[in-house]
Amino acid sequence: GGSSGGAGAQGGGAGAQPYIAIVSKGFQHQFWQAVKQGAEQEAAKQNVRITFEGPATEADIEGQVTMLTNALARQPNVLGFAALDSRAAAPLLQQAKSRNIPVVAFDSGVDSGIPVTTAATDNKAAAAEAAKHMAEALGGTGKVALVVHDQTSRSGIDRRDGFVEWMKANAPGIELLPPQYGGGDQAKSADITKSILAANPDVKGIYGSNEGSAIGVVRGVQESGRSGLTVIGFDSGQAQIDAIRGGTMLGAITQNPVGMGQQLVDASVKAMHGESLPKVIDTGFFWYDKSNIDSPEIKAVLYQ
Amino acid sequence: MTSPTVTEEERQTAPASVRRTLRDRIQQFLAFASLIVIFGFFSMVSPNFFNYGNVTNILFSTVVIGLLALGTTFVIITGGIDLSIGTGMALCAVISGVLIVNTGLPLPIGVLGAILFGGLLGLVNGLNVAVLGLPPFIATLAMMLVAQGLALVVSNSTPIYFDQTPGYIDLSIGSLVPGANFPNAVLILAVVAVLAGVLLNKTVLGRYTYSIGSNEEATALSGIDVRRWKILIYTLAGLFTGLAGVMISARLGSAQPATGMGYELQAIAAVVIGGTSLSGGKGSIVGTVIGALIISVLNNGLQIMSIPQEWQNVILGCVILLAVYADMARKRAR
Amino acid sequence: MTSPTVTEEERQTAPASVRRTLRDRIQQFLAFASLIVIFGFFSMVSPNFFNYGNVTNILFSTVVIGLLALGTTFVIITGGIDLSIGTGMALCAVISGVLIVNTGLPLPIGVLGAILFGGLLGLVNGLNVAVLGLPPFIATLAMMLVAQGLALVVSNSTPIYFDQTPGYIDLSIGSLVPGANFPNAVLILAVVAVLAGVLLNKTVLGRYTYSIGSNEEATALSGIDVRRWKILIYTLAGLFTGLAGVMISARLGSAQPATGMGYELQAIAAVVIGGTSLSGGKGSIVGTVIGALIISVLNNGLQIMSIPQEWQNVILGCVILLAVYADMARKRAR
Amino acid sequence: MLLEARGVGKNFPGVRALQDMHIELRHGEVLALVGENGAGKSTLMKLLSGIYTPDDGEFFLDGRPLEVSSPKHALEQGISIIHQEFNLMPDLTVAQNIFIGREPRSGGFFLGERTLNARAKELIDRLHLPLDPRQVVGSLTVARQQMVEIAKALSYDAKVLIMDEPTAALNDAEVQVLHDLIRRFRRPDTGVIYISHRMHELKAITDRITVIRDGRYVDTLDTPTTSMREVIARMVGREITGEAAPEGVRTGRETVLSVRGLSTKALLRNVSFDLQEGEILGFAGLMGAGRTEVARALVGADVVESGTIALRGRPVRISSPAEAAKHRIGYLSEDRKHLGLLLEQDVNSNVVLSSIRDLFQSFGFVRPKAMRERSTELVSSLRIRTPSIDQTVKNLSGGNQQKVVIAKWLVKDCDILIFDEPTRGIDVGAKEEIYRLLNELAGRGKSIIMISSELPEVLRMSHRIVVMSEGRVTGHLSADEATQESVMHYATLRPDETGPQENPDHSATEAGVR
Ligand SMILES: Nc1ncnc2c1ncn2[C@@H]1O[C@H](COP(=O)(O)OP(=O)(O)OP(=O)(O)O)[C@@H](O)[C@H]1O
Ligand SMILES: Nc1ncnc2c1ncn2[C@@H]1O[C@H](COP(=O)(O)OP(=O)(O)OP(=O)(O)O)[C@@H](O)[C@H]1O
Ligand SMILES: [Mg+2]
Ligand SMILES: [Mg+2]
Repeated sequence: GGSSGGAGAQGGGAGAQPYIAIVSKGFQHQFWQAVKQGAEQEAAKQNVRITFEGPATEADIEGQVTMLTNALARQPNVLGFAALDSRAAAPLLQQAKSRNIPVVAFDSGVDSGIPVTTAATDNKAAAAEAAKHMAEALGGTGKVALVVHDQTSRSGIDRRDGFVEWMKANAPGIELLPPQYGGGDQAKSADITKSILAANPDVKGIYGSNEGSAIGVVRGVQESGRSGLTVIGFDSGQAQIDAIRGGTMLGAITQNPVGMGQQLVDASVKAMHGESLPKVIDTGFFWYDKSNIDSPEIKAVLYQ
Repeated sequence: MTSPTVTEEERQTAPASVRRTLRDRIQQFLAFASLIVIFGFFSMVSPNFFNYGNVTNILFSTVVIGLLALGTTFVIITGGIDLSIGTGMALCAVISGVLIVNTGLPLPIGVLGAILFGGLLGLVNGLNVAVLGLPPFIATLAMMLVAQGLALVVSNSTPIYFDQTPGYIDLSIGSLVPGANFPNAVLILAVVAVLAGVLLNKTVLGRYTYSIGSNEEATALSGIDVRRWKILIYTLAGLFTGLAGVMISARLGSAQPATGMGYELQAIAAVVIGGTSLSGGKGSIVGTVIGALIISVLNNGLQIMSIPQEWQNVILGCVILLAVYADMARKRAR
Repeated sequence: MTSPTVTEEERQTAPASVRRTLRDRIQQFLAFASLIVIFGFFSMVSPNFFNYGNVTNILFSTVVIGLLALGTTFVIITGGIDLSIGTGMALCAVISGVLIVNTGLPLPIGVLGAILFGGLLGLVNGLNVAVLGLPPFIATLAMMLVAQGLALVVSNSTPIYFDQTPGYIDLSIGSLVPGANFPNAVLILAVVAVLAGVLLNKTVLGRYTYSIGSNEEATALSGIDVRRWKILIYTLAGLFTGLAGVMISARLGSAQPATGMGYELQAIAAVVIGGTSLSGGKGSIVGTVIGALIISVLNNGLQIMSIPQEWQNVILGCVILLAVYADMARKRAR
Repeated sequence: MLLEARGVGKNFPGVRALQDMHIELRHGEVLALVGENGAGKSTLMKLLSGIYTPDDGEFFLDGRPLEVSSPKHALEQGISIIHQEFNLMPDLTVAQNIFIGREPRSGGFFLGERTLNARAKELIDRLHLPLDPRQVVGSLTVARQQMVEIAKALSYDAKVLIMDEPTAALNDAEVQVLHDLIRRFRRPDTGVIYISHRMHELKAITDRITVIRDGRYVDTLDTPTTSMREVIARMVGREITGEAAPEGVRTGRETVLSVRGLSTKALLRNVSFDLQEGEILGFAGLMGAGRTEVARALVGADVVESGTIALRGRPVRISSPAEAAKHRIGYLSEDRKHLGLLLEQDVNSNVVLSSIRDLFQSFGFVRPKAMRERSTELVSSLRIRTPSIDQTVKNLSGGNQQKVVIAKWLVKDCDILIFDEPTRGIDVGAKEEIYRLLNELAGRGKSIIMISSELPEVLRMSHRIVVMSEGRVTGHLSADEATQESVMHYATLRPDETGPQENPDHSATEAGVR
């Protein structure tokens, strides 16, 4: 048990350095690691201390609420929060407010007036953008399948609904198969993709709604030995970037996770000093494919 | 905590049985020691750990796992296991939402309905185990999958919010003692734990729970209707699952159909850390409560200390090993 | 599939032992029947189910769970359990990445290193169980947490990509038979399953695995060094975990530190569906392979049929119940 | 007629356990049921207690047809049984075990624990049993567990009391206690069926003896007018002639095992003795004297606090049965169900278990054919009644299970064999075979420790006898010195009465053999 070496620096809220507690939706996945990285960069720049934590899965709402509780117990100056279910956290946010701890929301909105600002991507709009590129690539006709990471989380629902609604409204020739859910697990998403392909040999396009789902779709397509399919993904990561370069994937939507982390800390520092902030900070999303993947502005928002 | 003291004279004249009870009591106190050591450690290293607010937080975060663990203690003492408690809890939460929010039934009836629905799930488990003779692991694994699916089906894959019934939310985070900021959920856990203790130690049901786990065949040969009691015990565990469903949805203000997976492992871990044997026949409610507390104190303490998250699980694993080992070494030493 | 036939004469003159083997064989054939029924059902209702491509898919998707289940079959037959196989697999995948990608060791050495590292994890489990005497559930639960954390620590929470070593990826999706599009992973699973079968049925290790599970104390009193064999058996399970780590990272072209949780339950389910008893002493490799196949055929078939996903788990649960019940009823009927 | 069976038959797969069986129990009598191992005695009793249902035939209780659907049903109709194998809950206390299913309750659901213990105490006192109602049954010795079973059976207000080898685990003094209990139980409206392989007990307690063989009724004899020789002849179908004295007593042979000052935390104090080559060394003593504990400590199954063990003069440390086996020492436990057998496995696996690594493997691969050959050989040489070596051991009769345990240690070629109650539950015929076997082993130079609670057996087999009492060795007797009286004298000697013989310093390891 000589493993407690990481227990060094922490000293409650009493230290001279301002402290921002960030509770995110996840921790282990690349996307959240990129947000964390951005937040850490900005924190170093602004000379503040941060902690960044999140539950193991996006279904673990109680776990997140407990983390939030514990984060508040550490007496932070500001709280950064990406809600898995914003209403579940409402009492805690109320508590933060009554203790004069400003809350900065990120990644997705919080249904309440408490957060001073929200640094987020419009997931629905981003998914609609993906749908648009899919429809264009298929010339407006054909069967399209969706491999979604989750059926109950906000991001899963928005990225599914944004895609489906845009298609219904704008591409009558596209036939959508019922969405399948792979939990963001690459292997499971790959198996699902292969089943979809076996059951529907005439599928023309597949959409994967986050990194794990998108890479799973790519693996599934490769493993089934099919070619000529249009695959569109979400987020980045090396496997997806490679797939786009290699032509297995047409392109993907990426958010700007590093930028989101930076904006989050920046806004938090401002909130701490009582500066006024816009209600929403749009952290933006980008379509990238073979043509622009090496451009500086896209390179800046991708994580490997 | 005053440890019972006995003079040397008393000890020598006391009959063996009395001495044994005494020793048992001391030992349970010692089992408590692991918890105290961990607690003391965190209090020393972190200034934010030991204060009213945080101790309340710890107790509060024990509620759901604690309730599940209490129910499953009975099942495990019979030598069985219940994997369906996690997703079963989610399904019961959804049922509660359907009854109270969607159907508009009065709160007490909705709550009772959800708890009874949990009992129904347990009943099905009990029938599968006791009547069809399926291994408990399989029967409850199947129920785990079924409950997970049904929770999504029934809720249409969307959370059900209890915003319009603030009384429901108060079941968990409200405070009976005004101003004390002491959540009702903790009181409920305490009351239920006492009830469970009484049930296990003072009733026929409890006696047969141990008896079945100790030697099922012999129990049957002694003229006890083992089937019926097993069905009852699984049903009882289901009622706890139902209550846990109510408490988690009250805490979150919503019934979340996708949660629950993984809770079963945590609850079983709490039971086993508390000294209940998976092979049946042995166990206690006090132990389970201590086991659940050890887990939540560790989780809380590591988070409060801001240990890097990837290290938290590593430490958690090692401490669990140590705690259980210390407990066993002590028992062996006697 | 030709079922063995015996003339009435042969049956009467055959010695009891031969007759028993025959009956066993028929029964295993019957255990196979559940699988066949499910398979047949899907073939009938969905035109896209029964074809070379999809059957290959099913086999391929069985590989990882299958490997984990094979290793854990040994542990379960001793009456133990191994919860650390899921996250242990992720840790081994990361180790493989560190050795091959970060350190640049040659592929075979890296693969061997990852497998041996799995063995090391198993060894630690074995020591905790056999020497410290911890309950297997606790010892391996702790290892599950530790491995999960270490996978993140070692990989710095980033996947490690194998794109510079295409040979590694070919371990899984490459095809030895050129053009056949039959993935190597399935061949590896088949070879390993045969090895596991030989180990369990034909060697001293296998004998003692059953003996320990049947009655550990009696085995020890028969002069068998139970500790040593248990350590060996957990280590063996660890080697399978290591291989599973290699195979999943080869399939994904990357070592994903955050995966693994939940695989243990699926693997244990496969073992138990295959007729191995969690209380030890009984089980077979053939059963485990059938159990793993039942799970992946069901998953695949339900997806192929485009059953709404929330119903898939409900159906999966019910079919598992039925399959195990049918198997048990048959055994009882004999 | 209190209880009657007519034309009862019962088949198991591959076994015809009972065929056209009849039995008549009169009011107020003790009826013995005797037969070889596997004759069908336990099966008949299990039919009566509702564990199995008969294939043919009928039962009558007080002249009325009796159908028993479950164990509970049997108890309700006044049939109480002590089964051959224990049916106790090891995690519950004595009182809880005795009154399981009939706990004093308040409000129908809450336990009256104090009343329970009081009632148990009253019962135990009435029966004069040395039990504490609050002790956990799992921590009791086999003999005391047997007493719990007896107390439990007698606590039912039964008309018919069936005892399936109740004395197998008891020594003579305890058997006396049990017989007193039976005599007090016997009233004009009750009856007892008493199964035992100890022939001299039948004379003492029974009125009539029903003999069965191979699942069939043979004869019923009046005890007072029948000689045991006759009974045995009907049982086994031949005359049994056993020598009455130890065979081949040799002296002055090399000492193979020498134990000095062995003490354990729980019980043993300064136990010392020597074992010579080719010798049968008997261990006698009352229940709880510590004989089993000596054996367990010797083979490393229990922790030794102090003391030395030397093999052929060389000191050794034995910390586990596996190490003992390496030193060619084998221990055959008295508790066959929990410590001796893999109940769920077949005869073959059990027989070869301890010797796979020595005899039945090459390069780690087992040699099934060799194993089967050897098992088959032993099954026939020990006359184990089983349809085949593939039969699950659980399905064998109790006595045949015991033979399987013995077979296991015969396969393994040990130099020192410790037999703890080797003839427990074994029929007279088979007993002779085991005696012959022990003698033969000793004749081949093996050294044998034989622990037994049957004094006649100890006297007739042992070349020398070690007598224990309360964890200490109180006497060493040669074959010539040993008589019932001399053994009992030392067995009942309280250690504090042994005077100078006893060395109060437990750590002393040099204490010589007295
Ligand atoms: N459940 C069972 N399945 C198969 N065979 C059985 C079963 N129970 C008993 N037998 C067989 O029935 C026969 C009679 O057994 P039973 O136990 O009645 O003998 P017993 O007279 O009590 O012998 P012992 O003196 O050794 O206890 C034996 O051959 C035994 O192997
Ligand atoms: N598992 C145990 N836990 C506590 N006490 C035990 C245990 N096993 C044995 N004892 C105690 O040790 C003493 C010696 O028992 P042991 O079995 O060695 O005696 P024995 O001479 O072989 O007699 P028998 O076998 O006839 O009972 C008994 O008094 C018993 O109470
Ligand atoms: Mg019998
Ligand atoms: Mg003994």
